[in-house]
Amino acid sequence: MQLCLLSQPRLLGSVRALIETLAARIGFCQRGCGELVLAVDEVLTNIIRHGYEGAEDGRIWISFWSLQEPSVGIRVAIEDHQQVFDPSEFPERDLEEVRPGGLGLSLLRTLTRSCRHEVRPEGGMRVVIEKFCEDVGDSEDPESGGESAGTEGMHP
Amino acid sequence: MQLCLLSQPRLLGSVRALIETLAARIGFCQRGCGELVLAVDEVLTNIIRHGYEGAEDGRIWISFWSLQEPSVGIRVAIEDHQQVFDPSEFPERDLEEVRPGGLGLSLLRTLTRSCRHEVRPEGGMRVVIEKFCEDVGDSEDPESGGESAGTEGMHP
Amino acid sequence: MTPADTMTITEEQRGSDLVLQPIGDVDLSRSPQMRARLAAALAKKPGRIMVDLSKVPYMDSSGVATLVEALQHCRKAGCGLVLTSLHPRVRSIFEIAKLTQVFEIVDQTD
Amino acid sequence: MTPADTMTITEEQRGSDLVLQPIGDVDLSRSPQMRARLAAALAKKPGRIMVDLSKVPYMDSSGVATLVEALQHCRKAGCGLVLTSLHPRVRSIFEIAKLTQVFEIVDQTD
Ligand SMILES: Nc1ncnc2c1ncn2[C@@H]1O[C@H](COP(=O)(O)OP(=O)(O)O)[C@@H](O)[C@H]1O
Ligand SMILES: Nc1ncnc2c1ncn2[C@@H]1O[C@H](COP(=O)(O)OP(=O)(O)O)[C@@H](O)[C@H]1O
Repeated sequence: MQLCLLSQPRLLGSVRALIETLAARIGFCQRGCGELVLAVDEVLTNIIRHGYEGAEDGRIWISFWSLQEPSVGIRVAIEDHQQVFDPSEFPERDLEEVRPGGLGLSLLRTLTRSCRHEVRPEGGMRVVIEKFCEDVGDSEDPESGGESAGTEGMHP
Repeated sequence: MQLCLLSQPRLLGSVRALIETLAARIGFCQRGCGELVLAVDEVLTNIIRHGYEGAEDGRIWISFWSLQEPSVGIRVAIEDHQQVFDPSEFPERDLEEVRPGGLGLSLLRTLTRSCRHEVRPEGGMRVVIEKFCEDVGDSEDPESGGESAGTEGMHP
Repeated sequence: MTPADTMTITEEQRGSDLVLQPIGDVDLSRSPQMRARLAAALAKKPGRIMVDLSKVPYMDSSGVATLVEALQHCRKAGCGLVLTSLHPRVRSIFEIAKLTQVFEIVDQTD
Repeated sequence: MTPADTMTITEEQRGSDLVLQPIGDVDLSRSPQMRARLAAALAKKPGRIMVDLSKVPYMDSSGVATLVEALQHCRKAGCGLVLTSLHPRVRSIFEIAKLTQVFEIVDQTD
């Protein structure tokens, strides 16, 4: 499954609703769904604020793959054609320091099993996130309603 | 905004979640959101069942535009590359007749201001739906939570 | 992980009635399963089949078609079919399809 | 139709406290508005600003940053800032960001 959207903050809510449902279907518990939603939201927020610097006509592509190996999870790739930046210039935020901002990349790293920033050959950046159901360390019940069914082969 | 997905029934729930949130943001009341969601679902269900005949590797593209003219609403285009069919061969269902099936196209026509089936030059079909907030004839409160904000220029 | 597209449908005997309660949206990914469960329920020859829809926030025409088909089978078998506790969205699709008179629809399981 | 990205934030005076209640998700489309309302609230020089988050099911780092900034302004102005009734999802982002000790967080508005 792939979603293409413009760099508009007002579209974030719809993207979250889509990802929440996809994650629940794959088998993520409620907490896992929430963490995935937040991780992707943080990537999008950074692209809109820093990548496209608030311009509302930048394009963003989000692609989803369900994973069975090494366990059940999801891979999300978020692509843009903004200028390139190097996230290693922004190391782990010192969480003892109280200041607004600088939270997004830390959250992203904490909420995912892996997250990788790469330069797209065609220009722009690609952020690839992986998260697995078993990563979520709580015993909370999965969504009720039999929503925890598989979603193999979501990729278009 | 554009969504590309495979012809898999299990993805319908995520598409519904996306459309529901988009419609609420544009300003549809709860009932209008529900009607739009159902209309698009019926188009997708027909494409999956009849167009791709249950094959799960067919592609479907859904594009959204918010409308300001003649009033606030949404246009949704749903495209596939299935074989072509002529919906005029399936006229209004006789609703007095009780039989399973044959409901989808009637619902689609009832739930939208306009719905048009066209052949894509590149092969396959395109269904274009338009629905306006004011079409929904109830006085129900719009979604709470200030979700009824505009979503101009959603188109990628 | 549960297999893809599985929906929970609980079943409870109440006197001679059989109460089925599907949980979750009934769309194309779920209606085949509801169809199978309704057929299995009918095979048990209950007095009536009550379908409690209180946990079905959404249904599309594939779900409605499944219920229409079940109604036809029930009528042939002399078994009642009652739909209970419809969400407003689900009720409205029955209204549009002019099926509220065809089905016995009640507000609650008693 | 309300203008794009507008969120409802109710405001109520309780003694010397000012209670702000934002309604809906606080993300990049909403945090600028919350920021403006927090600044306006502080300008009224209340004893404390209570931010009732019971109607905020979701917040991202832009919302948290807005609250951190407000906390800094409040401290300078000698005004208290209290967050109440956090949803579990919202609480967990404060936990990950190690901000639960920094903010005064209480379960309910009293
Ligand atoms: N997509 C992006 N494009 C350009 N720069 C980025 C991007 N994402 C993050 N950055 C840079 O990394 C910094 C840290 O990001 P983050 O941790 O999310 O905090 P914040 O966005 O609040 O500054 C940003 O300030 C910005 O300079
Ligand atoms: N996307 C499609 N591709 C091919 N045929 C279609 C498509 N949509 C509808 N049809 C045809 O129109 C008929 C009526 O559709 P509908 O009213 O949705 O009822 P049902 O799907 O239950 O038969 C279908 O049986 C099918 O023959």
